[in-house]
Amino acid sequence: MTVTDIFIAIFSTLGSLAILFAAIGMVRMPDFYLRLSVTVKAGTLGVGFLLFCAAVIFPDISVTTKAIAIAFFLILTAPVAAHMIARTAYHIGVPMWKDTVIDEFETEDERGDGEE
Amino acid sequence: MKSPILQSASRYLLPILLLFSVFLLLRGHYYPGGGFVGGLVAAIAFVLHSFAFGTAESMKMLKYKPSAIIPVGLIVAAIAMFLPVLFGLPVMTGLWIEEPIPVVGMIGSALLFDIGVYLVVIGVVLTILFTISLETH
Amino acid sequence: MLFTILIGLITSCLLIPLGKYFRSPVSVALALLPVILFGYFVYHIPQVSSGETLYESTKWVPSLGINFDFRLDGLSLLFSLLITGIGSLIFVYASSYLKGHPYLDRFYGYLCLFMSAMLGVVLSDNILLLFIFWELTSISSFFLIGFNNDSAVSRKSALTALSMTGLGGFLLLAGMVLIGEMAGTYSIGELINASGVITEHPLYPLVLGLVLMGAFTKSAQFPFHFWLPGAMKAPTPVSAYLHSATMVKAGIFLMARFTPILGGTPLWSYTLLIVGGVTMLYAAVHSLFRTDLKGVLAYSTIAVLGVLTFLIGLGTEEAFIAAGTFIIAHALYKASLFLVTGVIDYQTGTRDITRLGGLRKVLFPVFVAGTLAALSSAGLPFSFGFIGKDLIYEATLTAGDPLRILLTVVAVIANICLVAAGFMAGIKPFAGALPTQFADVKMPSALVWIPPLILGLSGFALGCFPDLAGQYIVAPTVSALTVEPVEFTLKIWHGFNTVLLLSGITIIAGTVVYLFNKPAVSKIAFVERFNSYTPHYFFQKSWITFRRFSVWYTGFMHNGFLRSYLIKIIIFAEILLIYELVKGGPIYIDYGKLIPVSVHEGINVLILLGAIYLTVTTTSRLTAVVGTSIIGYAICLMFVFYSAPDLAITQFTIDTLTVVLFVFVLFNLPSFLVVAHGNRSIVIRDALVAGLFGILLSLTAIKVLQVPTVKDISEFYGKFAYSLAKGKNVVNIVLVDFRGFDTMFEIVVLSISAIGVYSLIKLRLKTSEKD
Amino acid sequence: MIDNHIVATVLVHLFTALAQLLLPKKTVPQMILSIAGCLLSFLLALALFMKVYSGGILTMNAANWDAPFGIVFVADLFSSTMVLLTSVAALAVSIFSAVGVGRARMLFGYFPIFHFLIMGLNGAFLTGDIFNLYVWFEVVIISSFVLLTLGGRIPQLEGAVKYMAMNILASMFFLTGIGILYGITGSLNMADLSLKIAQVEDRSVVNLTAIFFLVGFGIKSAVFPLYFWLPSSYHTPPSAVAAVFGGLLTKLGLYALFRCFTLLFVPDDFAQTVFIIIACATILTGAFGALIRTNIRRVLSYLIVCHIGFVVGGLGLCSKTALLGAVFYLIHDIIVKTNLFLIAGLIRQLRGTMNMGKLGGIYAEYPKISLLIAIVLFSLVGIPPLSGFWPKIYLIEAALMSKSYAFTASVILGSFITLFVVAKLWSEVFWKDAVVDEVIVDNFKPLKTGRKFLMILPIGILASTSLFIGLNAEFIIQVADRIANEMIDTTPYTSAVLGNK
Amino acid sequence: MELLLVFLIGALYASGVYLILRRSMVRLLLGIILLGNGTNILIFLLGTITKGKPPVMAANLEVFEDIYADPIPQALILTAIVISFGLTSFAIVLLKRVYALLGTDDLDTLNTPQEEDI
Amino acid sequence: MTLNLYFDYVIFPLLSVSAILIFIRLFKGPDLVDRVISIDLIITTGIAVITAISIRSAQPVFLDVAVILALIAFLGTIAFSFYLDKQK
Amino acid sequence: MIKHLLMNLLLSFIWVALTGSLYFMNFFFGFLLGFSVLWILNRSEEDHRYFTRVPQTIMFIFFFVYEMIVANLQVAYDVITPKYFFKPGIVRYPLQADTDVEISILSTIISLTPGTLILDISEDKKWLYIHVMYLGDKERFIQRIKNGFEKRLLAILR
Ligand code: NA
Ligand code: NA
Repeated sequence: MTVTDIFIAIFSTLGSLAILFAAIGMVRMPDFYLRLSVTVKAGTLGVGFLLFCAAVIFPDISVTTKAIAIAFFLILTAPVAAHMIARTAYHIGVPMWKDTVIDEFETEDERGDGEE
Repeated sequence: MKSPILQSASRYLLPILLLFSVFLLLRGHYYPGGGFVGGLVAAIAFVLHSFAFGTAESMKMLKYKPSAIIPVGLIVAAIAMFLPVLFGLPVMTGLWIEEPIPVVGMIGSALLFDIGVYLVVIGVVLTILFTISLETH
Repeated sequence: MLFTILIGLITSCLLIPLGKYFRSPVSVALALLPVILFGYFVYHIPQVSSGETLYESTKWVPSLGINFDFRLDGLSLLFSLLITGIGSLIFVYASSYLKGHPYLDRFYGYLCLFMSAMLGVVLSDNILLLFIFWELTSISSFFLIGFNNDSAVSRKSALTALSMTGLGGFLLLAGMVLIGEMAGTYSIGELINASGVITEHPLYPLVLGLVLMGAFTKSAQFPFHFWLPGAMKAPTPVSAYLHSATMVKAGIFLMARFTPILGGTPLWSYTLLIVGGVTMLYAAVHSLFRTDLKGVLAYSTIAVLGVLTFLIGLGTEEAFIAAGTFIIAHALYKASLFLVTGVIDYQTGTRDITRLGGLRKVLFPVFVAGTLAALSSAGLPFSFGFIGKDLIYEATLTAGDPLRILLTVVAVIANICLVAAGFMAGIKPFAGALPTQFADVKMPSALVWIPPLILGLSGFALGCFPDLAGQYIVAPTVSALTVEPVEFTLKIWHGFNTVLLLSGITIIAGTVVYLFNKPAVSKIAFVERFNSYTPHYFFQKSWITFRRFSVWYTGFMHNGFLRSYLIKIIIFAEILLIYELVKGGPIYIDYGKLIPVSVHEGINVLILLGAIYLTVTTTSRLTAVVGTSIIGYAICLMFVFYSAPDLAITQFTIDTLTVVLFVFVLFNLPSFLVVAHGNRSIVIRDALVAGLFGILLSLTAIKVLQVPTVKDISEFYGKFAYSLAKGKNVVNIVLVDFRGFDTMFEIVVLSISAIGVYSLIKLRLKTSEKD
Repeated sequence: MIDNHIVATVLVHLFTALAQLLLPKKTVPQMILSIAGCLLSFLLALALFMKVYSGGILTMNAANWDAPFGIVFVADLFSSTMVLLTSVAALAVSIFSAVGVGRARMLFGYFPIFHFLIMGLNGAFLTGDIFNLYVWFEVVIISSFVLLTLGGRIPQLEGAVKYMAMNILASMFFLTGIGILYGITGSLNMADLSLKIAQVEDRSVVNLTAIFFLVGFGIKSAVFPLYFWLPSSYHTPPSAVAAVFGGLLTKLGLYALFRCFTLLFVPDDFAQTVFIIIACATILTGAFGALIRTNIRRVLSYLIVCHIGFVVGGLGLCSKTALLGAVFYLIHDIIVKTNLFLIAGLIRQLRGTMNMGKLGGIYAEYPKISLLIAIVLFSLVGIPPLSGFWPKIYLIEAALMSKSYAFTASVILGSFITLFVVAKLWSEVFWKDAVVDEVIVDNFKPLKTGRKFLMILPIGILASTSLFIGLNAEFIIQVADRIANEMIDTTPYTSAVLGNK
Repeated sequence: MELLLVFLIGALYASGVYLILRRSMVRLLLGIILLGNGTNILIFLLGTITKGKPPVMAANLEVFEDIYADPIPQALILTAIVISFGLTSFAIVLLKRVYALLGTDDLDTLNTPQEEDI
Repeated sequence: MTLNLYFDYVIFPLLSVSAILIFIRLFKGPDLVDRVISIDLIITTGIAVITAISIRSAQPVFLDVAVILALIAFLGTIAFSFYLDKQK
Repeated sequence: MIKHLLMNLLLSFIWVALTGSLYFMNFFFGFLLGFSVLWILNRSEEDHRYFTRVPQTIMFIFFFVYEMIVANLQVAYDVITPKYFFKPGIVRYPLQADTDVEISILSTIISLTPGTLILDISEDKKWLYIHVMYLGDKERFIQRIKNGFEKRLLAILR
């Protein structure tokens, strides 16, 4: 194994682990919002690591730009999606974990100037 | 369900997706992509826009009815198909300009055909989705 | 000869545009057509009677051996003369009888068509050509019987007649095709030579059955006779023409035509004898129980048809002579009786025998015609009927059969009834006192009473000079049947012998029966008690049962439930697949050729299976959509595993769009698939059927995997993708170049579906908008 | 040989449809374009037919790739005959549509879709590539979905759901068959497949493949027990549409069935038995259904099913005579069935209903139209010498020759029921007096003479075609005979496509 | 791997068939989609599968040097996917219209009695 | 140990296990939104797998697939949230 | 500022052309080289924004990655240990950013950082509703965002 290989092995492992954590979080987290919170980031991070490996292993600028593009697109879209689904979940009343400490959104809603 | 975050996201995603779709279209002959996928991605760009701003808004932005794109695309593709007949060749035969052109590569009737496909796919997807969406919402 | 047929066809076609000029009494001019034809055939009598057969041929469909091949031998001539001769009188009669009828032109059109068809039947020298005209007679008679189409009974009779003769026709066709198959020809001349081949063929009974079915249905033999009385709903000229002289005789003609081909075997003889005998007895007795003049005539006609069948079945020369003579005699007197009946009906407004009487006082010429016909029908000396009857008895007596006594007795009984029936129809309405309501009955136009009078008179003319008919017409007819020249003379007087005795008995007994058998409504009631034992009833019942079965079957198969259709289709496919898989023997798998499984591929399949399970079992629409979308994404991943990036991209984008589509559509539907829970046993059944289908598909796939694959085409693509098609993504090259045509029309498919979606959603027809 | 003429009919319809798509709001130009396109395509089809009839099989390698590498179009006598018949039917329907289809439907793409449908049919008949055939099938299916639902009435949609489900299932079977076929031969070109399939050692795999084609095309041809979609849907669309469907759609299935089972798979004894059983059951099913229905179009739908049995039986008997008869029947049936559905439309125009119980009095009011219709009706029955008669001789002959008495009996019974049903239809619809307590909605009388003419003309065209077929049977027999020869000896086909490789 | 895919194909076909035999029109649609997927994978499998060798030439090559996956099944499936998208979208909209008109997606109710025929 | 083997025995199994775990969530729900975010994460994992395959098979072409996935995967999520929002 | 960016890119391309190798690292090196050259050349100009913002951006990215890794580790730890440590809540966060671009970038960043997730934004775009995993003290959380991401971001964008 060359140095690059070891480098790649490490980063790909990190990436995979990040995704594994996201997956575990997905299963283990007690409510929807917490699951969402975990997954978006860890998933993106994991993919980011793997993309970094790809960029390193292929000596080609097109691959590198592609890897950047993927990461960029993920960073661009994932939070938007998360925001949309979270908002909807909240609107349709997906319950929060019993230990939730504060919900300022709800009070906002009650004030009546929430959306719609 | 207007979300400012989605709206501003779609504002920069729309050009990116469109650009990307053209990219897919042009390089289809060499790499994965082509008219279909390109068209689908372009359509998705507008679908996203309609999610963010409402379909009526997207229609306004398009100016033309998406269904009007369909015959245009079909005609482009049909011309690409029919062109060789004028040269005494069987329909659909690939015609090529001798010299490759930078970025795109070889230019030929295949590309024209792919452009037709691209337009048709955009037209079709948008017609279907926008029609349903306008009727329902 | 072709022109004799064409001229009628052309006339009937011309009557469509020119009909309006023939709705007036001018229509009598159309009688010129049969008159000319009659003249044509008369002109040929000497030639034919000298033993010559005239042939004519025009190419039409040589591949099938069907050409306009015509022959004019004795048999054809006999029938041609009847068709055109009686036809002439009918044409004249009808122009007056149906005077002022708004559709007189149509009537003549059908009549011309019918006459041509009949001529075609009798002149054809090719059995398939004969069949063509045979069917045309059925169709044209359908229009004639149903001519009074505003009457429901009329329509029903026409339908029944067409059904019976039509069914017989199709069977006849099969029989003829089979004959052609056996003998290698459809030409009658050649078939007569090949007669032995056919009669000795193992399928001869089948052929015989098929052909005779055709003949029996057409000539109203028991048990298919019932359509004929019904067909009396037609205008009287039609009854006179079709049901006495021509169409029903087509069946007789057919049997005669086929005598030299199929005849001469015991099977042939016994079948005809039995059917003919039963028919004549059954119908003759039946005729006595009718009160409707036309009913009486119809049944007596059936009886006569039975007699003719019977005679042809006898198969002796004497029988043929009798048949030939009797055909002429019957045609003359029966047509006359029908026409007389028509006049009575027309002038008095009734055909009920119980109410009719004394009409000789007001309708004298008609009375003469009727009486002449009745006497001929009774077989009084100096009538042609007398000759006919004598010949019948002679034929039965000389049959040489052990059954000849029985046959003779049968003939006598039948004839007795026929005498009575003839009197009932021809004399009864004119005899006795004139009921007051008929006192002011007017004499009809001469055009109406002259034709029956001519017919009646010619019956007696021929009765006085029988050999005129015998030598010139009957003899050639008989030789057409026996295929050798025959010599005989028809004489009025044979001396005192058994035949004369039988004739005397017949006439006396018939007169007695006539005098004592008072037609009455009570008798009809009596007969009706046996209705449920009649063939007609049997056929009706069978038809009703058949219809019921059709209703049940159609409802069972096509019950309106999509899933029931789908499961039938699937089970059908499964049966075939199981058969082939079982027949194909055990399935081997070459494990060495398989690609090893990687973890991620295995897990991917596992997820796919899980997603399938989720999709199938969930009760929430949305979850089902989630499931399918996961399936799509997993498949996309699979495409990446197995080197198909283009597919992966397409699958993914399309899958995403499908989700969007579903989401757009589904949200105003209730979210739960409540209707999904059906009967548990149905669910199990469906699951078994579906599971079996999956297993069969898997087994098929395994079998196919064992077949070594050829890759020369894809290698060609790889080799020339860049050099010739100037690209490096071979899939895309295939799509836009090698197989660009697929793509071109695939986008057409997409476009159509978009237009469809658009119109489906936008187009709302108002109820007022018609197609 | 480069011969773009082969696809000319396809292209004409394509460009006609495209031109119409560019004029979405202009119905009159669409109409004119449609009739002109159909006329042109008819002339081209006629020319193609003549060319093939006199000069033998023609091929065209699309995109200039030699077979089997590209998609090849083949005009043999069978395909060019089918194209010609399609063109005749299309021309008639196109003219009829001008009056028979409402403006609302025209505004929503009736004409372009109609032309796409015809284009699809022509393409399907002409292609020599099995996957390309699939694409054409899909063009036809999707067009027929759209035409079926155009207008969106409830019965239409109900029919469409069933139609759609079963036709998609059929496509699934077909596509599965193609997949397997590619798996065992690595080819898609039908001529090439014909040679390669013959070389496959494991015959049971070939037979399995054949089953998928049998079921797939069987559904499309509406044979027993796969026919359900047809009587579920054909009574729902506008008559012009029903005419195309009735005349042509199932025939495409039959065409494909014949192509596949003569060129690719030669039926073994089992397959022949299956075909015969299917044929008999189909005839009976259709006959039973037609007997008990009272709506004209439902009756006609079942009659379609019934008569498909005749044709399939010809395939099952698989002798030359049988194939000849089947092909002749196919030729006859396309013209007559198209016409009958047009007639149903005309009747509806005359009376506002297609229910036999409510109809009546047409003969009294429109005697000449009625007689014209009578010709068509009796052609259907096969009253000699009209067109339906001739093929029956061959079919019965072939059935008797191969001792297939069940099929003979079915043909006779089927013909008889057809006769009965048609006679009853005539008596109920034309003879019977108009039903007293029914309000007659005669939409025909108020039409302008020109429009009346446009409605009658196509029926007349098709009726005269029927008459031509019947009276000039010798010519049709010659054609059918050569087609049957093509089916039995496929060497000319394969060598025309592959060049003598 | 092939056997696993064979199993998967069986499962897809079986579940597709099971779903089209249900009363719900949504399930009918899902069944059709599953059958379509099953067919696609079948074509893919029977056209032989190859790992990691897409039929795309590297930028510096003009012919393939290595083995590559068969492009034909891929092209066929691609066409099939797109076509079934067209059909599916039409079918979905049909479902929508039926639901709008009849208020149900129960296929068993799609039986307008014959008497209502025109 | 080569990089390929490392990928086969470590990276792919890790990602596969993740996919299974996410799928369990997808199966369990309980709400539709849980399923939706499971899909989202499965796609993200898919992108990771594609990247890994691209590295493992030395075929950068597969990254093109990943680009598309990254760019449009979120549309499904948005569609679902749109649906739920409208349905309410 | 755009002028400088373009110039810088041009210089990188020239470098790549000169060295003849379109390798990413090479391009990056060229970019750095070009940046320093430009910086040196333009020290006297008034508009220094470009030259301050590039390092700022880079610093910001590093800060973001750092935050992300730390938070990820925290969450990861929480995920794999049996007991839950988090105290989730939804916080109403007053926005300083006011343009669309600012808000989107900020919310993207907040969402991408583990432990926080944008739920919604108020109609008037003055408030963000943030779902927080570890909500010790609400005010402290708000301050952390305000002085952390938002401040740095606005510094770059404005
Ligand atoms: Na924990
Ligand atoms: Na965050």
